Amino acid sequence: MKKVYLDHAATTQLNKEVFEAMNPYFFELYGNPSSVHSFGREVRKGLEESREKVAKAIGAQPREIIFTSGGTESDNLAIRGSAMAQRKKGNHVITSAVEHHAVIDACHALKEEGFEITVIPVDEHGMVSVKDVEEAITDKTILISIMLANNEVGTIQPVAEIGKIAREKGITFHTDAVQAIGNIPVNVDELNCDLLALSAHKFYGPKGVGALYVRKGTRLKGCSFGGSQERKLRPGTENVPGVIGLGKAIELAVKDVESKAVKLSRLRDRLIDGLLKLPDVSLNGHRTKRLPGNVNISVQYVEGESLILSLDLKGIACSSGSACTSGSLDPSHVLLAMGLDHQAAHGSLRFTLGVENTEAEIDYVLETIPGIVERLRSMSPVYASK
Amino acid sequence: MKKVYLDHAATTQLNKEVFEAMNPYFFELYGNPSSVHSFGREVRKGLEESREKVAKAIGAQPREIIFTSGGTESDNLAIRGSAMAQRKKGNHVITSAVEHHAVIDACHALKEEGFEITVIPVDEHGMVSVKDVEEAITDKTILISIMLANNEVGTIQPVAEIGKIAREKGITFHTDAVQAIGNIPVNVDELNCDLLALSAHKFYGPKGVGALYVRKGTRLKGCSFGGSQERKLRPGTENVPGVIGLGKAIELAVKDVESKAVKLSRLRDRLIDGLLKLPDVSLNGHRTKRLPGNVNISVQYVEGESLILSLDLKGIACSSGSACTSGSLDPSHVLLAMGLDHQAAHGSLRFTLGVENTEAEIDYVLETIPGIVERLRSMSPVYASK
Amino acid sequence: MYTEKVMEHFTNPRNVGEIENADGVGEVGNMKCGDIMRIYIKVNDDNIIEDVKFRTFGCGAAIATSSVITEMVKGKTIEEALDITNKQVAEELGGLPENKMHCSNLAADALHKAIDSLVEKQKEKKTK
Amino acid sequence: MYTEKVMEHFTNPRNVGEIENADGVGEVGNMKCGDIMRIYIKVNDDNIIEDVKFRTFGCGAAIATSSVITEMVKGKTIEEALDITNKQVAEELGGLPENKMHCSNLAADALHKAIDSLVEKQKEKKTK
Ligand SMILES: Cc1ncc(COP(=O)(O)O)c(C=O)c1O
Ligand SMILES: Cc1ncc(COP(=O)(O)O)c(C=O)c1O
Repeated sequence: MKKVYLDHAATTQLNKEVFEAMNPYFFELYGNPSSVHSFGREVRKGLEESREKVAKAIGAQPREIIFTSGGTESDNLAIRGSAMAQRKKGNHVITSAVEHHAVIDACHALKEEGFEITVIPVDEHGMVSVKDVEEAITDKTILISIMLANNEVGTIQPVAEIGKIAREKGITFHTDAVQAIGNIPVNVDELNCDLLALSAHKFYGPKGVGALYVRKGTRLKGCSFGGSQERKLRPGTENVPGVIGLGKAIELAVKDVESKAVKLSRLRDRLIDGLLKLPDVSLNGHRTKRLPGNVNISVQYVEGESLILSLDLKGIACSSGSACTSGSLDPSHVLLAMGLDHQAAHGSLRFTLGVENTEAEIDYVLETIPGIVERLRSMSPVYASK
Repeated sequence: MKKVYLDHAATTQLNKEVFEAMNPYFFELYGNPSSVHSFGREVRKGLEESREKVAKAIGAQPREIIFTSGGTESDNLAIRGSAMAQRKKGNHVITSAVEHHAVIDACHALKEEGFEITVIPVDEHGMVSVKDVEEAITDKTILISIMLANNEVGTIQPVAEIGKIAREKGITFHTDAVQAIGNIPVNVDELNCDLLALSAHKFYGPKGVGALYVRKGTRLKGCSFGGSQERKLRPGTENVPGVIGLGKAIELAVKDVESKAVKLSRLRDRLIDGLLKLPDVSLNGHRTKRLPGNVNISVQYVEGESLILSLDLKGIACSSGSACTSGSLDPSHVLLAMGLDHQAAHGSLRFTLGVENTEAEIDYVLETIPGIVERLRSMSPVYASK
Repeated sequence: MYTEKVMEHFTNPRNVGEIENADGVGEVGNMKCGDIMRIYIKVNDDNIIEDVKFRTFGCGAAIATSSVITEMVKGKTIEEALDITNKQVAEELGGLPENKMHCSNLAADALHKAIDSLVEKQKEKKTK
Repeated sequence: MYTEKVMEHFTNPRNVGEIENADGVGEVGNMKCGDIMRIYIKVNDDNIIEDVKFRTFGCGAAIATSSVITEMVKGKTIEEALDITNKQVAEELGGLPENKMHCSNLAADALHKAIDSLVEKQKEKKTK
């Protein structure tokens, strides 16, 4: 059966070139980078070269890069680490209603330690208002965390402007760029951010490795304890092949990012235009300020998981914000924050495109989906009683 | 040049069979295990099979295994997670003076949250006394953490007895088995432990992945925040190839563990006997209750890093507890806790053997080391003024 | 995730639709949790279920449980049908994922509601 | 980790040993931190360093810095020698790892101490 992978926001296939870069670090270069002997020193060299690659890709200095086990850990370390380092200065944290759980749950966990969290709402396109953030700032605010691009609806936030305000007020600013790297240009200076999270498997790198950018001078307390790796901010024997893969993957990801974005946007718009021709289907997220590869629609009267399963039976891989796929009892907090009702949230479908997708694949989706929607609607009590 | 790797406690080479098991999960099986579609489901299946393998290897149930990014995270989660889950019950934690920093630093970090830590001393062989642990227990004690086998001197602790006492008193018992797996038999029921940490790269598995065993009913609070992976105790997209590698590696590691231990002990004793023939060289750790592959000596009048570098120039890879290699300003806390003076601690050398090492390699070390020791001693002001 | 039998019922659900002038109709679930199941039954004079149909808004498990229960109850008396539990429905499908046991496995509840409405109607008729 | 030059000096250290009846001896470090360096100097009548030797207990950096400083000072006046800093020693070796800059890079201090002891002795002689 034809297989069409349209779930690149969930994860991506490892790039062969990335794998080739990792390969020597499984067997020949297997030493522990902390070891003094040559086995260790050679590996340390590779690790530091990878750090340089990551730094270069986002306009940072190598010393500002901390390797982690992925986006979640990077976000957690950014939020908890910077809050704990500054607790004497203040106890107020600002974030948005559409953050990934790695951010929002980390913020809420701070409440137990006496922090106060302001959650900035979004408009119907999932967009945070700069003014709202500015007005939420108090003299106790120590941290603002607003994501660069949303993982569900692809909305790109006004991060540079928010960062500018944070900078002026001397507030640490974190942005979750997990979905942005490789899809749009990312530069820590242009974004005015102090902390930035990224995760390799979202841009054709390996799973289980990520990084946190920590601007020189940013106060951060480590959240884990052990050896002296990563300047004690992230102890533990390094995931060496993973780190090497991250370096190679980000190097490739930022290369020609603009032209890749043009290609992806074209495919995306083809898919969006086709889908919107279906009755009772609407687009979620911003029409233009969205990731080049993100398509998110709501299909009225049917539930997302059954849509996914049906598409899967036709070889098409995508995702949904329905409760049945969100890992919790509620549908996507992002869609609800945008004002969608429960039916629209449960009936959401997300297609996220990658560079290897073709027009033919998009057309296959557009041919396949109408029959599926019709069949499920014919079974739906909500549709029947319309 | 001949290369002899004798630093298996630092890390090991990936086993080819382990790599073969991981390989499909880089390219073909690249889905996110949380995804509903077939790309995700196939990967989920592999992940759960790996969980079964890890469980089986240590006599546990699959549901009792939490995948982590390595030994450090497993130890951190065990200690912080169990302390935080039980803080209403008590605030006293018992550990030993020879734990890995991932344990000891995690314990000390709890002090900030109002916990009290008792650090049990060790005898000259690095051994904890069961009686000392028992006597340290108060009605506020909620957690005891004693490692199974020491990473520096290889001393094997009386964990089963300590676990029995903890069980009787209803105290959670954690053991760091990072150095034990694959070297000695490990069974969670025989050890009477509630929590047990392990790390794949110590037994020919990949770096950057580990597991925490959590006995059914053990109270544990997650220390990171995000998605619903690993029953929310360890959120974040799973390091899938890593987890698959862990499963395969532990399966192989526990196979014939006794006969491998016999082989290693024989090599170990050959090395120990040869080294002790050198003047002013002494063995650190217990003579018999030690890991089959561990050799740790102190070479008087010379410093460890210069020994390592000199051996490295002859192709021999080993490690030391000297300050210059410990990542801190002090020499090994383990050696100091055993009562060694600073000179003996700085002059320590650790050789840790693996199954691929041969008698010829051991003999090469024994031929090589006397000249090196002599040369460095001839440069030493301490030796000269002897 | 799902057993083959779940997928088979999801792909080829039995007895989809409504029964006009059904003897009993039961609906459970709500849009908030994302599962709504409606079951229609028709019984003969011996209170044996002669026909049963369903409409479901929900995930694969919700659709499969709705489908399989219609197979399970056809030809059964309403007493026998009332004995069917959600757990049995899940077992009939070869099991369901843990997180689906609660919200998406309510077909037996919907069936019981349908039978309740039937009994209610029959009572009304009698008292008339 | 270490530059080639560090490794070269570590492997072939220059001027290892002691000078009997040295004009100055300086020792820095202690066993606690794991580095002890002792430097011996011999000067001629113009206070030019004619001979210099060292003994060091310590890591690669400690041995290399000791060795390289003996090369650097031979033939220099004690005034010139006093101008040499630990930083210059590190630079002469093409740099040292950050964590070695403090404990293991004390050869200049040892040298200065040796010169101090020489000056002390010379003063004593004069006052005699
Ligand atoms: C926006 C965003 N932040 C954080 C994460 C967490 O990354 P990871 O799953 O690599 O831990 C993800 C991906 O799941 C994401 O999309
Ligand atoms: C006893 C012990 N515990 C914990 C660890 C930490 O494991 P990892 O480096 O995989 O995080 C190690 C290894 O460094 C160890 O030897």
